[in-house]
Amino acid sequence: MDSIHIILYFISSILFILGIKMLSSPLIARRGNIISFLGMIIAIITTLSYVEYEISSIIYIFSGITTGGILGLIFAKKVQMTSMPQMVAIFNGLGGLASSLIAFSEIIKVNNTISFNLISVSILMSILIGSVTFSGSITGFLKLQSLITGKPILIPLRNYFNLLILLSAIGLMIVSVLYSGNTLIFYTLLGVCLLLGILIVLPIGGADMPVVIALLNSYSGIVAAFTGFIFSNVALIISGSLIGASGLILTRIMTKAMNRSLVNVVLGGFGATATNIDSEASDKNYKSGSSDDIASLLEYSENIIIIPGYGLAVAQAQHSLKELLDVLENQQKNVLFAIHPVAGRMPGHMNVLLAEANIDYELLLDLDQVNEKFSQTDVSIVIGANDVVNPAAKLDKNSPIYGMPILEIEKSKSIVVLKRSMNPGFAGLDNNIFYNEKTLMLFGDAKDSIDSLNKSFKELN
Amino acid sequence: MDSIHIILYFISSILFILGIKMLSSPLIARRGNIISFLGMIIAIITTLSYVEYEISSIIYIFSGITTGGILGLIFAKKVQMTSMPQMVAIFNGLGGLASSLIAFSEIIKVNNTISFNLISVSILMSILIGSVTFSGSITGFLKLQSLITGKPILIPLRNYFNLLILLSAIGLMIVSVLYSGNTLIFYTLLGVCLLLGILIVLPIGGADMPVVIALLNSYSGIVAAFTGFIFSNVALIISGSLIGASGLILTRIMTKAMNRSLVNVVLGGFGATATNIDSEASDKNYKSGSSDDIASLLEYSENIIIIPGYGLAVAQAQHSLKELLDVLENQQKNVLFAIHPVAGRMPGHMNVLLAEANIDYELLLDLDQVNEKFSQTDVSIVIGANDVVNPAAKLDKNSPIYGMPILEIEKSKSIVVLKRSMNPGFAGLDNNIFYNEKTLMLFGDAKDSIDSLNKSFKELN
Amino acid sequence: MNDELYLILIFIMAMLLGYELIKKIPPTLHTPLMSGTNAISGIVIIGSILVITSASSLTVNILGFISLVLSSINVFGGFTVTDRMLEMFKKPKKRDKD
Amino acid sequence: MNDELYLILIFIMAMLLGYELIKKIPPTLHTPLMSGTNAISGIVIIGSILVITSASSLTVNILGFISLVLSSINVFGGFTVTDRMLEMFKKPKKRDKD
Ligand SMILES: NC(=O)c1ccc[n+]([C@@H]2O[C@H](COP(=O)([O-])OP(=O)(O)OC[C@H]3O[C@@H](n4cnc5c(N)ncnc54)[C@H](OP(=O)(O)O)[C@@H]3O)[C@@H](O)[C@H]2O)c1
Ligand SMILES: NC(=O)c1ccc[n+]([C@@H]2O[C@H](COP(=O)([O-])OP(=O)(O)OC[C@H]3O[C@@H](n4cnc5c(N)ncnc54)[C@H](OP(=O)(O)O)[C@@H]3O)[C@@H](O)[C@H]2O)c1
Repeated sequence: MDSIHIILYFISSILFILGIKMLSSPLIARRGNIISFLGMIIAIITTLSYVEYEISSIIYIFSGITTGGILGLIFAKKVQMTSMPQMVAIFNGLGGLASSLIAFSEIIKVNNTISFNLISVSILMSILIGSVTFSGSITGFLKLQSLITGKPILIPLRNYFNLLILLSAIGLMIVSVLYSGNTLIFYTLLGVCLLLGILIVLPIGGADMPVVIALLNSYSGIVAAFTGFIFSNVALIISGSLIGASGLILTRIMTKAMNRSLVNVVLGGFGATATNIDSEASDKNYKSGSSDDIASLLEYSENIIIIPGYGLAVAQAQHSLKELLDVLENQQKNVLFAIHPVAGRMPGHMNVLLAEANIDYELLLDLDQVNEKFSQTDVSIVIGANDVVNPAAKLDKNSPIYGMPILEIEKSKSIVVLKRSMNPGFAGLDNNIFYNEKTLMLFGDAKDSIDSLNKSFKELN
Repeated sequence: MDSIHIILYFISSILFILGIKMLSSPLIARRGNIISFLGMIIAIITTLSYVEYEISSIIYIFSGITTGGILGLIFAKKVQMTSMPQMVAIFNGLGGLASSLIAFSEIIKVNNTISFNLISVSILMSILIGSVTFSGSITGFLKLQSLITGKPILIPLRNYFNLLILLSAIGLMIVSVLYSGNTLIFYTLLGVCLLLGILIVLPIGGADMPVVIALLNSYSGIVAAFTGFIFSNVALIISGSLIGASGLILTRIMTKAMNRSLVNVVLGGFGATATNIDSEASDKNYKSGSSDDIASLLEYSENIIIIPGYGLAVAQAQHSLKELLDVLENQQKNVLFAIHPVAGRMPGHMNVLLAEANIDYELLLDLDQVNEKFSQTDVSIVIGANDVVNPAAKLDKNSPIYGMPILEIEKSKSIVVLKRSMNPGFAGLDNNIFYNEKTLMLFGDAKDSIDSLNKSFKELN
Repeated sequence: MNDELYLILIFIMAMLLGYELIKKIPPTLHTPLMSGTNAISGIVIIGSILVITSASSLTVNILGFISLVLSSINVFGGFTVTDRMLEMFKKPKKRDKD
Repeated sequence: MNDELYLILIFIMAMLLGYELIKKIPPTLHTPLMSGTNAISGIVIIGSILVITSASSLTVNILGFISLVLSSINVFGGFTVTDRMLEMFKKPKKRDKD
């Protein structure tokens, strides 16, 4: 690696920085992504330009990139927008595994002899963080995809146990430096770290999963930076730290929006005990309406705010919703969307969904902007959302979501809720707003409900 | 210099970064300044901890810091807030000279033998930029202090001449590398660069001086970074680049607020030709009032916006203004301040001035916030401002300030202008707003006018 | 000589810069941010190539190959899916606003 | 080995970081920003000390001394005057706002 290669790597890092910076506005974000991609291409070409080839390595490289590239493209074209959380989880996992394999190869190359210096420490850290990221992400993926239960899986004394495993991993790392040259230690280390990743994620409930995924995203960046230290490569170091920072900030935004601490999330168990719904729930009364009732209510309303939630994503109802929007706007009604920072299962989940349906992002208001508007609102339509409009977050000190800022729909003149049942949302909590006398429930899958609403509305006009 | 010293230098850089970051809010800005100072102390102590001393160097260092420190403190305590532009100019100059002397010493130390590498290039660039910064800043200071005329001093063909000098400086730098070992070349280079600094600043009019000073501020940072390359010192490199970025951004903010380009400013001559005021000016009518007239106007007004300008600073009328504010607020009137980004002679000049008089910065609105308020304003009081309220910037395509955004006071119900005469402001332009039928002029020094206004107002109540 | 130390400093500077940049990204774009950084994390592809081209044994070659495939999935999948997402944000249709 | 190059990279990273940080500083504080950066530019005091302690001749000693005095003025004058200015911004008195 000559100076010119370092400079080229730096240029590619600058392109990553620029690409991320351009994500600050939806108008230029797409170009930003292309710029980042350009940075990646430059980094790859730079690498290919100074390494020495044998014929076999050319084959490995060519076939590896082709295989991975094709798999990636297929994946990218097929994945549903609603499955973004799962996709991010998998990609994190792949990145983590790749880094940890690279570190492993480096160890084999130096015949397992490592000592206390930056490269060795980076190798060990890559193995640790890389494999935790891998097994943790895969566990998270399985939970999100409901291949294993989304509920927290609680092993007694799990936190002490995890701590013990972490300490033994660190112990193994120290041993590997002291008794350098022993392969077995590294395999043990790898195994212990993989176990740790699984055990860390298992007790975390589904609602907290996105936080964990953002955290693992951050890890996948940090491990890339460590890989950078192994090869003294600025492109890896800089882009790794950018990803690390990004994941950390997203984690913080989410925990803040949920009024939880990161420690509280990581210690796990959230939502495991909260499922015992208030027993009086069934005694309380709620009103349920037909789509005709709601259509005529909307007919006489001027200002409408729609609150989308996770159910919208599950039902894939965004296109029907766009139709409803068009119908309402044709009637000269003011329709806005209230986007809670943790609505759905990923930061910005709702935004992507609505953008997919071609709904103008200027109609999307965030928490601060929208909460002062509810008092002038005629109807708030809640579509597949629950926790983000649960007043318990403000009123009930014992509620697990107490302190989380919510969308204050109870200020609006009437409320319509589209969901399938009286079942709770992700936090597993009953929601008093459903029993409010202003509230009308419309039961059914969100897509079906919106479609019939559209039909009723058209029949009215 | 060991690793530990590099780390300490880096810590001091991080403290500078933190200190600058804390300038983002007035509430923590002062603590930020102290943190930067701490960074400086760490950098100094770190340096003292690893250099080797002779008895003589201890004396030099001790007496040098003491002398400079005492001079600096005296200066800092004595300087008037209104003289900030001059002070910044001088400090820039000192920094530039110090860097260029350091570079010069390094040349002497290596017996004038330099070659084409980072250190030599940095030495040469330090001499170039350092001495241009020095002589340019001093020239700027003399102009601001009116020790030489503030008007542009226009030498014919000056731009070609300056280019020639710059080219010969670069030529000398190349020669110094080729025929290394010749002292004379460096003295010539120094002389040429000093001359260049003077000639660059002379043709620049007083109104553009703050832009030039911000630019020289940026230079003083860049030269510090070059000094850093000479000594491979991260503290110098990082803090130098922070200062460089800061100066550049301030320059851009100012040129943008004046709707000029940096090139246009640097080429100079602005304001030299614009002084031939519209000859019809004297034919136009204006109304002038007494302080009693204005006091009774204010008596019946509800919403008042005050527009401070350079004249407020000259007259040192900020404390009287605060008194006026108190009097008006006691009468339950809504008083706000409209701060134009280039009011006064420095970015943020008015803010510092009003803060000095203890006026709450929450009352200070900037251009965007305030322009929509004027239509609901009863009286706009312009105090020693002129260009920032000149409608020619919007209407007259031939005006040199055309395109500069202004405070749109003509939308308010009435206008009061406090200044000493019908003389133009810094851009040397007549201002039609003074002849508007809504406008009442109150002639006199701003402080005297405000004081008599206060008196009249008190007599009314 | 001080190479490693300077690389660590670059790492820290990049963290700080990343922090400032990402704080400014609006919530609207947080999902694309996540998948975009995912794609960038495919930069370990460089490491995979370096492993393969300096491989001393078949094991190393295979490890390198696997990590190359994984990181290529990240790169090509990540950028494509992010592009797909961002395309949706591209042009909000013009509307008469109040 | 690549020391100098890495220092240049650090320089560029610091520029970018500085840009992001300073863009966010409100106009209210632009004058303190100028005098504050003035004070920080006194960091060349390090260079002056290095010149003096490695001085080979009286000329160098004198040059170093002068630059030491100048940069000390910057440091002590700059921070003090900035502090004086910022003190004024410290506590806006509480007022009942609409
Ligand atoms: N966005 C993030 O970044 C993030 C991160 C971490 C945690 N979380 C958590 O995720 C939750 C998000 O709140 P949320 O209000 O969006 O969702 P929620 O509280 O989970 O509620 C979703 C509701 O949608 C309904 N639903 C499900 N499928 C539906 C379908 N096909 N049609 C109609 N309705 C359907 C469900 O009720 P039925 O079963 O009765 O239909 C459920 O009550 C919060 O607890 C938040 O803390 C989010
Ligand atoms: N702030 C910056 O960063 C900056 C940077 C670059 C350029 N500038 C330039 O500076 C100008 C600033 O505009 P501005 O409106 O604040 O100032 P201005 O246009 O220069 O007008 C100041 C007015 O104050 C009056 N004045 C002077 N001394 C006075 C006293 N003792 N009492 C009462 N009035 C007095 C003068 O009129 P009389 O002589 O009749 O009293 C003059 O018309 C703009 O042209 C701007 O482009 C500013």
